[in-house]
Amino acid sequence: MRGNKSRWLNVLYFIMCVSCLAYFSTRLVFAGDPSGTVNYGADGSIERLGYSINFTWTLVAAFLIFTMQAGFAMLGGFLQAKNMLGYIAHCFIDGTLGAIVFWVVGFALMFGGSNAAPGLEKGNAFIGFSGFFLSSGSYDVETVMIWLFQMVFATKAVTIIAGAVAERMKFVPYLIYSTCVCGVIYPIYGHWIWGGGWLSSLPYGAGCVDFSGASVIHTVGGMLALTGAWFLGPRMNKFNPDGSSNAIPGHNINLVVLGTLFLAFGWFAFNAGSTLGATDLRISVIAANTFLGGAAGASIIIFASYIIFGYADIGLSCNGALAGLVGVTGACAYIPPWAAIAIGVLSGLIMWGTVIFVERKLKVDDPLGAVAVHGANGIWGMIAVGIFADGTYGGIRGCITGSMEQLKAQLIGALVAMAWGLCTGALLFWLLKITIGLRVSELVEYEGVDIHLHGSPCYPAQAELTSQLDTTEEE
Amino acid sequence: MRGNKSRWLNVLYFIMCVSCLAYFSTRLVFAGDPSGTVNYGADGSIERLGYSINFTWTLVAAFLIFTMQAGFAMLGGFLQAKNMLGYIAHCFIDGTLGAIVFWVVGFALMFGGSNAAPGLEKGNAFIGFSGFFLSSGSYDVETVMIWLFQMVFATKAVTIIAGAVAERMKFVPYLIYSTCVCGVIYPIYGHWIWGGGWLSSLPYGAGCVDFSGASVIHTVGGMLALTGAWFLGPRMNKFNPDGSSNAIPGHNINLVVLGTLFLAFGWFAFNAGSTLGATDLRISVIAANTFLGGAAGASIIIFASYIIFGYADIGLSCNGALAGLVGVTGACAYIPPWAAIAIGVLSGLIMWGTVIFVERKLKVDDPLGAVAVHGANGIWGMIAVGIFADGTYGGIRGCITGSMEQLKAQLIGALVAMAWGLCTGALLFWLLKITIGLRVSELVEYEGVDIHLHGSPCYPAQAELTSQLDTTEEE
Amino acid sequence: MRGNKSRWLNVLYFIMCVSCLAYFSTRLVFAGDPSGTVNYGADGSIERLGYSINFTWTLVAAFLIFTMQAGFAMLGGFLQAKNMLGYIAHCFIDGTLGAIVFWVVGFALMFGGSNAAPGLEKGNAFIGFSGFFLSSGSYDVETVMIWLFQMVFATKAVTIIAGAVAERMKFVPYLIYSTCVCGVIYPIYGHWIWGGGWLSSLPYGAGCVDFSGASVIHTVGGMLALTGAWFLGPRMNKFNPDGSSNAIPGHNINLVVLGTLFLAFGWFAFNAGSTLGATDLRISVIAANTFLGGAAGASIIIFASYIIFGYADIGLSCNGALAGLVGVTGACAYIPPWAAIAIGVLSGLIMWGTVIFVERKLKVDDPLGAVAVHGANGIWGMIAVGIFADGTYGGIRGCITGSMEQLKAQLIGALVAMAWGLCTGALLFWLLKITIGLRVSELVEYEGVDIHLHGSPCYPAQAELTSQLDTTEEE
Amino acid sequence: MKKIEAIIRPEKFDITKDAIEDQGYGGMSVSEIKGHGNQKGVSEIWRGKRYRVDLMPKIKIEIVVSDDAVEQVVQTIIATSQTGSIGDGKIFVSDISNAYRIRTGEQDDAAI
Amino acid sequence: MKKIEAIIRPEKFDITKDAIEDQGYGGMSVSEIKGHGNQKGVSEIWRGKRYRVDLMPKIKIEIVVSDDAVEQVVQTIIATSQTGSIGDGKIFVSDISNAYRIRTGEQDDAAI
Amino acid sequence: MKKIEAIIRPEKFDITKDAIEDQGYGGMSVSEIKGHGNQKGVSEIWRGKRYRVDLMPKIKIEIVVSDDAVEQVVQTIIATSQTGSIGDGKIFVSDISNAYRIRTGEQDDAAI
Ligand SMILES: Nc1ncnc2c1ncn2[C@@H]1O[C@H](COP(=O)(O)OP(=O)(O)O)[C@@H](O)[C@H]1O
Ligand SMILES: Nc1ncnc2c1ncn2[C@@H]1O[C@H](COP(=O)(O)OP(=O)(O)O)[C@@H](O)[C@H]1O
Ligand SMILES: Nc1ncnc2c1ncn2[C@@H]1O[C@H](COP(=O)(O)OP(=O)(O)O)[C@@H](O)[C@H]1O
Repeated sequence: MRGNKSRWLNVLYFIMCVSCLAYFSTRLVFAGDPSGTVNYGADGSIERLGYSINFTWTLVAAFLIFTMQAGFAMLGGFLQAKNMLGYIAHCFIDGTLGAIVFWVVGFALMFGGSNAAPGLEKGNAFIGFSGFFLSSGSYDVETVMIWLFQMVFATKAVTIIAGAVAERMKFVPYLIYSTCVCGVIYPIYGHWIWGGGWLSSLPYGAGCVDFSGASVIHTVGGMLALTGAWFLGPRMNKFNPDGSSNAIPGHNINLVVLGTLFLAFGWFAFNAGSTLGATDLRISVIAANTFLGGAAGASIIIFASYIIFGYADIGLSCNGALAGLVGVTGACAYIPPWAAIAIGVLSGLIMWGTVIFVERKLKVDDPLGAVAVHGANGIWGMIAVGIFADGTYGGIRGCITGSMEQLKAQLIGALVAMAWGLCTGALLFWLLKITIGLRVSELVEYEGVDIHLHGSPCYPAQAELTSQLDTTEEE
Repeated sequence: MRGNKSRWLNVLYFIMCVSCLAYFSTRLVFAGDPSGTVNYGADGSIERLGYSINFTWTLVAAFLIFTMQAGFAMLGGFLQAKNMLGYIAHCFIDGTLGAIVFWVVGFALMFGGSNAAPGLEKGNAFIGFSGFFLSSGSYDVETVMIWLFQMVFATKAVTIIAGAVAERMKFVPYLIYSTCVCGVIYPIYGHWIWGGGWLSSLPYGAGCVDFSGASVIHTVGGMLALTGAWFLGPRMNKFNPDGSSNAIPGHNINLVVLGTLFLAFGWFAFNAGSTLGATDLRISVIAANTFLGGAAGASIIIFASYIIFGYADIGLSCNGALAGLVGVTGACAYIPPWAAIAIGVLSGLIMWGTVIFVERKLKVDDPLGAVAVHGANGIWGMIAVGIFADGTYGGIRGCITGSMEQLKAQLIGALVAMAWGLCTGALLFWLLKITIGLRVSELVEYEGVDIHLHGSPCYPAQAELTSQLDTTEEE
Repeated sequence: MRGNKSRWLNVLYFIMCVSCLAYFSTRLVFAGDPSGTVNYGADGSIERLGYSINFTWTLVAAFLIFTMQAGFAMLGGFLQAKNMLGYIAHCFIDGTLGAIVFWVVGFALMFGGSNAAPGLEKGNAFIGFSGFFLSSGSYDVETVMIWLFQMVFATKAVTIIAGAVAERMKFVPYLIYSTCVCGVIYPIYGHWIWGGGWLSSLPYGAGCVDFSGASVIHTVGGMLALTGAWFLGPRMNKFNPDGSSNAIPGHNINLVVLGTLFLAFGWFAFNAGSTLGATDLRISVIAANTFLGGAAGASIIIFASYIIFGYADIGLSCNGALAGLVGVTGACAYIPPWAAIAIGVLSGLIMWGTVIFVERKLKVDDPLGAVAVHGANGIWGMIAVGIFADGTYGGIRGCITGSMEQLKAQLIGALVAMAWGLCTGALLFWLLKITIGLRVSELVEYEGVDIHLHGSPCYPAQAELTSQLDTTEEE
Repeated sequence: MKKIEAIIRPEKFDITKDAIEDQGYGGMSVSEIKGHGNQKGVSEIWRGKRYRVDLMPKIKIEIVVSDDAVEQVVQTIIATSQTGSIGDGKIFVSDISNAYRIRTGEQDDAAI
Repeated sequence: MKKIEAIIRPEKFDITKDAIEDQGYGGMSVSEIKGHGNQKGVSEIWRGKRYRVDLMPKIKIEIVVSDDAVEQVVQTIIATSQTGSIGDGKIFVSDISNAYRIRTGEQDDAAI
Repeated sequence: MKKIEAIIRPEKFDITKDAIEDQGYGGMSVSEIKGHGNQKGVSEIWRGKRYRVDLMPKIKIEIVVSDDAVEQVVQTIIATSQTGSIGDGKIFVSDISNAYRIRTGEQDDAAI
């Protein structure tokens, strides 16, 4: 009964995927001349050795970034135990199904035409269209390497939204939404900035610059999260009839702290890896700035919450750390360490302000603070490039060097990201809402999505009592 | 009273170990000319630089693979809380004691005669016999590096079995079994494939090829797991008198998802590191294939379980991801991405089929699904090489290029692995069963192995009530 | 009411920090000629390529070491659930605020005058004084890289002490203590050994040698932990009036095992990274020795506890693993594998002995065993260099080569570390005790520091009952 | 004095509690239990296998009131926590021979 | 009507529950408690130190039945959950003055 | 026989239990409950937001004793667990019509 309609939609969706895969696969088997093998060890030129160092660096960075998926899953400690499985299922699906979607279509839309690697020749300033399925020309070690690095980025962007729609979203709409974001929405904006698109060639400063995703990942992700949470509506009991809101405590702050630490760990590679090369020694400054930004964001919240509440609020401070990390993501390569700290401190405060703003003014319920952490700080991160870049790297010069040009480019980039995220998000969630519906029934929400959508509580009871439960097999 | 006999066996076992170590150690102190120092930084040749890049790559890969030990421990979320400590104790011991055993004897049996590094000269097609204790000739930076890389592989192989015998095995037999697998059973088969043994020089195709352990680790491990679970018998209440079986829910699915993510993380390094070199740029294709295989395995189970049950079963989907990862382990270097997806999808389905087969037909109780995930998919992974290898790497050509030769070599390799695993496993567990016994008493099983074998529950009660418990010191 | 005084102290402390930062920041903005950009990819010399390999190695090592912060946090499974948040808050703050403190002052005191990188010119044999804020001259990719690597070391050292003072310390004194250790106490001793200070040029053997921190991190940290635990006094109910002590079980041994595994993972990078270069191929021996030491420490405790208690005590065995890792930290580069095992076995036993000694003789309550694991084994690790170094690396020759010189230098280093740790620790904790007080009130201790200092339990109740709790917003 | 033990659905606890408090009976003790009456249980899945859970979580509220208040409290509980489907729960009433308030040592009705 | 409170070993809960149900008394409420009677507790170790746990986990079953069924239920429980060693538990029987079924509002014996 | 149900502060459980045992009443059953009497609850914060928790954790001790021991046990509990501030708890006494020791099948006072 429950979810029967969605079940068939799922079947449909699944058959569609499979047949589309099958069609292409057959074509691929017979694709000519796969060029997937290069070994630079045998041949001794310095260029090739330098190339393989950079190659390895990017690959290792991709591996390390992957641990962020675990970090995101751990943030679920902020949620109620009865919905935990639903949230980590979303994270898990974003990371697995998302990889396949990005392989099929996302990568081609994003990097086609960028000429970043073999097989990515076709594309224009608005969209790319080569590299689908990593087939024929793009079945090359370099292209595959870049795909892997970009894939872990893309799946992170999708996962941001999982936190905002947690505890109340239906399963099939989430699948569809996740596919669309990873396959279309994220890659198109990404193309504009990183794939050789129009934003990167704005006539101000060095064009719109986003070192490792302040706008591409965080602003777009945060805006999608906002629309998602908006269309879904608040969780049961979140807002009182008089408009005031209630705290809905999570179940495991320890897990949140660990998740934040693993995210910070991945973030090192996330930012430093974005040079795509280890011979670019700026990586040390990038890594140090990344961490200082996060540390500053965390520290300011510790102090602020202690002064305001008399308690050092660790959960909020974890959000502060993430806010700081998001805040320096765009600028980390272009700034000196002291600027990273300044950005981090402001990020922490912006995060807290936005949490209050979203809840009190917008009346939107964002359980994990995705809008505050990623959305608001993504925008701030873009602006920060225009302010703090000191001109020592890549020639990017912000206000502190006396030039306002770069700031203009950054503001345009940030505004376009906001507009893109809000518009596509609104369209997508509105379509889903009027067709199959977004939200689980009240009963499901009351009893938790875990047992209703995933068939089992996340933490099946194991006390003396229930381990004795008479369990009988059926069908 | 309880376990007094085993205690003395343990003492005996311990004294044996110590005296054997002491004997060799004294010899080692006086071993001549340790050659353990090389620094390639000072001398500037390109070959040496290339060498140190590859050296570092393999070492870093070994570090990352080590996190899989934590991943395996987390899979214990599938078990009942009362036996959790018993399982993670096994994982922990496999990783620590196993390293020592592999240092003493396993490495020498596996790589002696391979000439892969200094000090590994002696050995024949069936067994190696040099490199014990990494002493004299094998105390060399290169040999030690390979040892470290192989050690993390070996300890993973042993840990596979821990999942199948969980919740009911005695402690001392586990110690003995773990020592034997890590010291003898695994290395000997490994020698045949990787140590220059007879399987690698079969006269079909390129000889039996196993890129990073589909047969060596997963098939052998899975078969040992099957014999172990068979000889131990099912857990209490698993099967009803009428032959039907019951579900025994675990205690923490969140932990399982995290474990799967950490395993996937380690798997990147596991497979890509197996090139033993970063100048071999195929590493990017390997890493991408690895992940796509896992992603496909996870996704197919999400869809299938949703269609069949109306629930997206996340626990099973984690198993699907692992199945996909195991499935591509053998072939990851030789195939294009689309083939990795095909292999992953089939792996997921094979896993589910095997879970049902093992439980319904064999009536064997395998709590973590080690047989289905590792055993069945290890075999499938070997066969997949023979089917999907596209000839772009190492000259390995599978059926899709029109040649059946490689498939023959792979089938022989897989069959030998099965036979080896089943025979040695049966012998070992049978010997243990008739001598000291394999299984804990019924009372211990009822109350959980944690308090009986390890003296403490894994999660000592901490609610308001029990933190007030009057605890008094004794002896 | 509660903590109002501390709150204002905190405000004061905060204002002080901010104004000091602001003062310097303004100076920094106008600092001339930042030299923070170098790209060795474009220029093809072998030296530069070799340099960038080593650069990358150290940076990646720093990333991996960072996961130890998560590992330390997980050790909190040894504590009571009601104080878990307090402990992980300490770990989290050590890692974030500590980074900022080390950036402001610690790094300059430690490496000023070492000339290890640009901008570190000023300093003498006792203290360094250049490199504050990584500003002007020290805003260089190499200096920043070394800062990052040393920063993760420093924050680990501070975190050691968190375990000894857990479950009963006030928040503001912890902040102050953490700042002092990270900013002054640790860097000064570190300068003596690693920053070109007097201990490294002792006239015995090769001077006092500490490969990756047996004395700098572990001995000093362990001694500070001892003084901290001493001045705080034991936890409520720890000791009975008759002097006997009670066990206070923790809440999650699984978490402890995972933490130990993540610490071991980080330790690979911790020790092998200390070469600061991957072209120094000794890294493989270092990594292997590191792990063998830990494995030996864990195994010996498994056997010993099984023989003594009839139980394999996994919690204690995790401590054994850490003890082994600490024990080989000083010597890992200079010894052959068999010596690592010998050191590890002894470390495990020393750890257990010290646990008993600290509790029974000193009557000090050290909840996580920081003194036993880090303090005692740090000292043993220093001595081990003098005993087991075999002369194959760096020319360090211990007793087994027949020379007693090195042992003298090591003993001096260890004694100085003890004296420094005990004296500064006693001074610091005594000052804190007589001014703002160290210890929470009895009520807070009874009900747990989590709800009193951090405003929330670490695991907010989530059973069916409490998720229904009527939660109403206030203020 | 009587003790009223009401076993109700967890999802009804909130409004039931509020309703009781609105009538001025502040004191209550609440605990989690599992149980079944005529209820059949629900099915869950574990790694691809369906199984039946036949004890359902419930909330037990215990309120001690003076004899004349019993009826009112019982009717309030029935009114607020009834859904009309199986699993709604039971209320049991029993005698209490004495009550004490620990804080003051008061006895009997004064103590409730 | 009487309430039967049986405090039994957790490991006997399964068969006791089945035995009671076989006799047709479906309704019951179950909770976890800790307790001790003449039982001495067990020893556990914590990081190399032995300590004593003196409250043992037990299961409390509460069943309300009509007066004439009491003896049968009590004997069933004793028969199924007796092991003969210390720690087997206790059964207490007390009066219930009234019972209500929330779903229908029925009272007394009809409600059980 | 009477059943004494004492609802006390968790932090007083330890000494209360010891005091009762010192007087020779070994058997007891203990469980965790939540409740409120005249107590107002405490405030916690969740990610920068204060909220009120109005059911406080308590420990419920159930002891069945023979009629003449009731007063002594009740007074012991009051003496040891009184702090004088709100939240100290309540004690309820009720009749038990029969008791059985499962191990031996003994009945009535012999079974306690
Ligand atoms: N006879 C009984 N004795 C004790 N508890 C009971 C009894 N009958 C029912 N309960 C409790 O009441 C809960 C609800 O029972 P329910 O299935 O709603 O009864 P009904 O179907 O008769 O309305 C059960 O889960 C159980 O905890
Ligand atoms: N007088 C009592 N009042 C309340 N509960 C009791 C009493 N005596 C025993 N119990 C409960 O019964 C359980 C089992 O007691 P047990 O040790 O088996 O008693 P005995 O040794 O007298 O058979 C205890 O754990 C406790 O929960
Ligand atoms: N009338 C009652 N019925 C059931 N339990 C009660 C009642 N009154 C109080 N309690 C229980 O006693 C506990 C302590 O109450 P408390 O606030 O100390 O009462 P008082 O302020 O009257 O002394 C409460 O948490 C609740 O569990």
